Amino acid sequence: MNIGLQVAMLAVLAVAGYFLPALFGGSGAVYSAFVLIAIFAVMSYGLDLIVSDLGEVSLAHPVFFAAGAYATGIISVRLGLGPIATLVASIGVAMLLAGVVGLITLRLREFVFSLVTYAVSVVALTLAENWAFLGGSDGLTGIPLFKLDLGVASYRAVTDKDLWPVAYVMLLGVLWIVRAFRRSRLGKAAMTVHLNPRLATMSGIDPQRTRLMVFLVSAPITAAAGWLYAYQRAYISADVLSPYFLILMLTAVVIVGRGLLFAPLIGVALILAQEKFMSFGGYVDRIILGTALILTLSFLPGGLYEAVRALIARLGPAGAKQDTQIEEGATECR
Amino acid sequence: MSARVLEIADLTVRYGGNRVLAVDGLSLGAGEVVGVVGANGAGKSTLVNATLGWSRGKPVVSGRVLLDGKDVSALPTPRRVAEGLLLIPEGKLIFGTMTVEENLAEGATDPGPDRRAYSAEDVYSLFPRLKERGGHLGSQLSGGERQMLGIGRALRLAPKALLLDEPSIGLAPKLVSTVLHTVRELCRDGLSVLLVEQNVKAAIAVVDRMILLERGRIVLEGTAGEMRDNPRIAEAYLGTQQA
Amino acid sequence: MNVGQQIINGLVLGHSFALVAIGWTVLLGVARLVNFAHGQMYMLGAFVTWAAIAEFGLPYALAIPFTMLVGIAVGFLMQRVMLQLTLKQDLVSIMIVTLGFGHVLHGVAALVFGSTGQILDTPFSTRNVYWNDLWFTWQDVAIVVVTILVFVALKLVLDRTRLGRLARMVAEDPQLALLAGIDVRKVYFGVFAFQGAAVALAGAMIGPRTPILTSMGFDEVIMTFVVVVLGGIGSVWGSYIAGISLGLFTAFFGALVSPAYTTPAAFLVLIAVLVLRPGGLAAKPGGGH
Amino acid sequence: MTVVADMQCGSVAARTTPPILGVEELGVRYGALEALAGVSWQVEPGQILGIIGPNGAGKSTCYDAVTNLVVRSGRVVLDGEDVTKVPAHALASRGLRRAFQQNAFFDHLTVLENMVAVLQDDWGTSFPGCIFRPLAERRRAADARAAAAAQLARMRVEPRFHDRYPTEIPYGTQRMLSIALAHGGGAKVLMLDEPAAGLGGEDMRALVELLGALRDDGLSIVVIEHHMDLIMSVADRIVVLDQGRMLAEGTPAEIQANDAVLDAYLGRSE
Amino acid sequence: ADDPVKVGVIFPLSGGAGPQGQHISHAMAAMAEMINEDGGVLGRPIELLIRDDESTPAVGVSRASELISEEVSVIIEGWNSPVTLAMQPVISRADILDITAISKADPILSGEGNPLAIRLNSSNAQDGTVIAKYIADKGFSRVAFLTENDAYGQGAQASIEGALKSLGHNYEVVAVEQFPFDQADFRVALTNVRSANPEVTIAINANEGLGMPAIIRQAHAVQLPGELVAAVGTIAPSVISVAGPAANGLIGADIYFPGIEPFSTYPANQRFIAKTEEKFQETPDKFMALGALALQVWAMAANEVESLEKTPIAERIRGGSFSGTILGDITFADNGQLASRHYLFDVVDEKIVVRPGQ
Ligand SMILES: Nc1ncnc2c1ncn2[C@@H]1O[C@H](COP(=O)(O)OP(=O)(O)OP(=O)(O)O)[C@@H](O)[C@H]1O
Ligand SMILES: Nc1ncnc2c1ncn2[C@@H]1O[C@H](COP(=O)(O)OP(=O)(O)OP(=O)(O)O)[C@@H](O)[C@H]1O
Ligand SMILES: [Mg+2]
Ligand SMILES: [Mg+2]
Repeated sequence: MNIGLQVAMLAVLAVAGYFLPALFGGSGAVYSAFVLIAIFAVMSYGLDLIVSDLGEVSLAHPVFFAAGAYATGIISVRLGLGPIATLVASIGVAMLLAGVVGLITLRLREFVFSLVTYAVSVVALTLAENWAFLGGSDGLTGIPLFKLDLGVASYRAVTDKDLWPVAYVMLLGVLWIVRAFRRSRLGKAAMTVHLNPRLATMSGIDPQRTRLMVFLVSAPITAAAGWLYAYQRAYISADVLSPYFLILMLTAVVIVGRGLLFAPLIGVALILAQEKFMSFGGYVDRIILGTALILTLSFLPGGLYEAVRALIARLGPAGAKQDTQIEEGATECR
Repeated sequence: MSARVLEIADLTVRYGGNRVLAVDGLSLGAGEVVGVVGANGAGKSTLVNATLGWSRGKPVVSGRVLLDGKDVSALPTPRRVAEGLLLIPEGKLIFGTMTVEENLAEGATDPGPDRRAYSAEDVYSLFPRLKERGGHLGSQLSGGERQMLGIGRALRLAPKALLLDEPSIGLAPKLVSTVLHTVRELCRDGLSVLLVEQNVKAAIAVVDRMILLERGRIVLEGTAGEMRDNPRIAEAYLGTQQA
Repeated sequence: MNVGQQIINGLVLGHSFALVAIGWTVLLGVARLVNFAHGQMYMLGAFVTWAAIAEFGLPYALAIPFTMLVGIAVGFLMQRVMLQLTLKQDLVSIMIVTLGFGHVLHGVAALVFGSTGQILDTPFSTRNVYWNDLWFTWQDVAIVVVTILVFVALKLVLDRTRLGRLARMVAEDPQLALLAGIDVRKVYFGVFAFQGAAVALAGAMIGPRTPILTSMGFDEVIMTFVVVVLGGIGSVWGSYIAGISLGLFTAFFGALVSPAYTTPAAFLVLIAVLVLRPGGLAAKPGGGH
Repeated sequence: MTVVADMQCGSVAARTTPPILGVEELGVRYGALEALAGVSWQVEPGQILGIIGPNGAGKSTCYDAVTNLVVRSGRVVLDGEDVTKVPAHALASRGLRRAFQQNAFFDHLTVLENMVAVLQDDWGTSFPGCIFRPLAERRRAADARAAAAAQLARMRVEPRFHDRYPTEIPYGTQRMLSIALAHGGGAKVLMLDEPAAGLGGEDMRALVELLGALRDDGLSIVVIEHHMDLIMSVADRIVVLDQGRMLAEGTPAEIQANDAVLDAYLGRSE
Repeated sequence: ADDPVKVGVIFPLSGGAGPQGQHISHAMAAMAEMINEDGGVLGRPIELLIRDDESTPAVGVSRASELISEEVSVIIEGWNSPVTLAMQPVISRADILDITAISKADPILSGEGNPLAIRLNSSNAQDGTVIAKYIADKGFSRVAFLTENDAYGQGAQASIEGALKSLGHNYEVVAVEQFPFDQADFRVALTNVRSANPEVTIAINANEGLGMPAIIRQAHAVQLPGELVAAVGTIAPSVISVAGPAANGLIGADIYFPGIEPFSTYPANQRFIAKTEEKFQETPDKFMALGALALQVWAMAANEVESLEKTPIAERIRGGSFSGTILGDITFADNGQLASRHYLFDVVDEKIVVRPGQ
């Protein structure tokens, strides 16, 4: 396929995506679901870079999400600044925090890395709940509406329907950034450091610097989600640091398949669809989410994506042969 | 010839869609050393791994393996090991996070009268170098020290048949012959050895019989003497090395 | 400040931390596995003991082994599901899967046991000992004694028998362990079963100190992290020492500063230690025991 | 022949062509073990230096010391520049590259992707570049693949293996891939650690050819090897290590005649 | 025949506060039945749509948007303050009436999230007075606080101390121990309190399932000197049933008791209790009563202004009075806060006994 055609198809897809909520009926609930999907997907993409590319499980990402949300809340409430300023501030604060977390965890790997990032989350949670500057346990109220003044025109988002274009543009932007990251020198370096640090070092890659840089790219993405979330909810409290968001992110990142561009987006969409439209109450939802996580990771190493592909392949004659071998192979290591 | 300790029949191995091994029959008598030679990728490692039902990849294996006349092909790897079928694999063959002593600590639980279980002291007297480094971690050993430790580890488990995958890799020239002659010595006690070697020149000096694998099939088989005289072997495997 | 009483508080807390952590220490140090559902398994231990006593009328002495059996069963089940991941040593997936297990266990426990607080009273927990201005319960004594017994027994087993060595061989390279004649699955099941039994025992012993809720487990697993890492990953004695130290730290930090900030303070200590010594405090070079 | 123990520092300076890589008085300790002490050698442009010695002599440790992967004493000079303090990752761009004794790959990338990954310095696009100039990036990525394929072909990794994973290809090819990855986009000095280990027949001949070809391109190579036929036929000079110290240095012929080397390493039976 | 009027209800139905949330929804169902028996609202029956906020603001907000798209006429919500604060702007922007039943945080009435806020549970400021008065009356001068370390706990302590000062009572705070919401082991804190030898210890802990019963039991076990007084509204019957005999001697205060004068004399309350007991075999507690009261007040106001519109109903309630509710005759302040009257009680034989003559 030539480039022109590909670009055209991408453009059509991007435009079509914008009208998806309308296609689903366009009610307020549908728009708020789509806005949330976009926000949480963006939040998850930040973590995706760490999990899929750097090969570590960061449990500190709720902190970056919260950093974006709190920065937005505080600056818009106390200084009365608009969305552009708050976005810049969110990204700045997140990068600062990411720098600190990145430096602390520079030499840590695997489970110790996860543990320390988790510690960062717990410390942040306590801080958010107790520091009056951040609103304490009551949180920050009175976050103003999303209002963009562009000189000639101004854009004011009252409902989630009004917020959708913003959320959608942010989502597209982040998708583009993630794709670019994976194709860039930095993305490749992250992957090599993950797969074989010694060889990477001798190929001229500084593993510690790479890890730090990936953190610095990842955190602002998650923080941008926090930025829009603050406007969408008009209220921010320490609950953005709760395990709910952490599990949501992690599940979204791994459930469809690691390292696939659209996987976190689809993951978030699946989870929110279940929660919003097929909820069985808090406990059963918990069991469903947990079980989905367990089963996909344990039995579908490639995520749902691989499973669906294998299923499609099984239906076609060519794929059937390949599949039996995978199964026989799996019984091998006894 | 003495009783057959190990028999392999109709062994085939596939990776993905490719058949990488198809051995119709191969047997090993008591106290016999059989060499397996062949180019890189001929399937030598695949042959010995499949005999143990073991692999680091995901192959599909079929065929029969008989140990002392008993069919072990349905047994999982650890059970075959317990029966006295041992493999020292190519590459990583010792535990890096454990000391030399710990690597040698695990012995056969109940080998029975017909199998000799080597004690750690026996191993140290075979390889004095290991004794010097007894308290060091496996990961701190040099390549050659690892080979010695790997062989020692296998001996502790009282093998009936020992499958050795390229033991001379990474060994200093002086040690290659030491190791191979040690293997030869071991057979005095009735141990049977299947020795995979690239270093044909060194191997041919210690084997009773030798087979040549090409693209997963046995294409030549004969006593050490026959093979040495075979022009095909001389040209492909002894030629350059004798230069 | 009543220093004597705070030392008692700290020692009892410390032994509790150590007892909760011991399963993890073995899991991580010996088999290089992690289990983020540890806290929920602790919760389950407390509730199963409670149910055994309150619902089935078992005496406490029988409720404990019953609980441990349930713990073993849960550990076994988890390991069964994750077997492919453990054989592949896919630590990233294992972390996430066990997080999922914690989620599921919490949901199931809440459905089965309800979400109201319960009191797990035992023959020991209701008997107080007052001595001058010092106070403790017989349950506290039992916790200390059981913890010491478990640690000593474990140390003996790991040092004197081949079990510890087998597990470490499997942990390093399951495939190579197969060639050493080790039934790798059995070892993995065994380690997980031990972890399940140990944490269930912890639930049965420590649960009686406070009301129990199905939503608990979070704090326990946090403290477990700290103990395991400070103790030098996988070191049995290290965990014991780290547990006691953390208990005393908790008591004195609570007494002198504020109980409100104990957890973050413990974590800050942990972060500081890790940044200075990435291997933890007790770890010798090469991770010796 | 020079017996190293008698060798003066002055003799280093006396050489005519300046060495491309020289190490002076390298020392490494692992706890109580003195793994390396007082090791000095140098390679001249377009030469192959062999390092041999018994197992555990400290050959691989010597590489780790040169590439700053262990704490060590001594000096390393690369192309006239003192690189003793340069961190390991910065050596590649200065032209010093190495392979490892065990095969080292990025396991979950295909062979071609492995090669592309180590060519990023020359062919990669920066992150902003990827965001703002996607078309340019696409062209460069295509060029990178072509360059990687060419480089692999040069290193005798056939195109039919390019889309396989490294663990799936034949062992001999894996060794070649290791060398290709170590060499990357180019180097002044390439350090190989037992490249012939496990190779035989055809593959061995291919390796000899490759080493020759690389040298003819002006590359300096340091090779650790236990394969005497190989090392004696390709090396210009040979250094012998034993128990962390230099036992001898000289031309292959000199080494083969050296009594100390025969005793410690080669054995006298053959 | 008419379409029912939809009423949205959002409380935690799972998690630590789940049981209480479920009880509240039961009480509201009983109240809805009472209202429907009396002819409903504007002649239409009411129908409750009950949702679980899982004590999580994010979930609460989703549930609120769900109910908004179901076109409910009013949303009655609020157990946790952060959940209420998170839902307020969402409900307010959708122009739907929002009544908060329990959540205590002060910003709920600030007008930032909802300019027409209404809240039934007593505020911290109201609660402080009754405890302060008790301390002053008893002449206690050595006072210790065990305070939950969040806005609620600190607010409650501040209001008690404020009230003590305005009463001119001379006292000394001998110990203040703060702890996180989910703490269950108070031995370290209680050791400190005991060493300080207080005449009265005030426990401020809204964690009814865990923290409060734990404090009661552990205070009993360490033989804490002096009296133990619980902050207003923290001693539900469920707390006592978990704490067991250790609760005897505890002193508390609250704004509603089902079977005690004057509540037992209100006909609406009698009917409400009978209905709840008949339908759910549960005797209403304060929380249940407040939930039902919210529904009752809304129905009264809507019927009076003959509209389901947000603004007229809210304006009727804020600053207005109602008679014949399950809490008798009640009045709302202009900011939407229900004026409440507190009653001191003791725990005797694991039962709440209200002090006579208040
Ligand atoms: N994991 C795997 N996946 C796919 N193919 C494999 C895998 N392992 C080995 N093969 C293929 O099987 C064939 C035989 O490999 P094997 O390792 O047995 O050869 P060998 O004779 O031992 O070679 P060497 O001398 O290099 O060790 C090779 O063509 C190789 O590419
Ligand atoms: N990390 C380490 N800690 C302690 N000792 C080590 C470490 N690495 C290597 N050693 C020891 O240092 C000595 C030199 O090892 P090295 O790997 O350099 O040997 P080598 O010459 O490369 O041997 P081979 O030819 O067998 O590969 C050996 O005795 C080895 O056990
Ligand atoms: Mg092989
Ligand atoms: Mg070496």
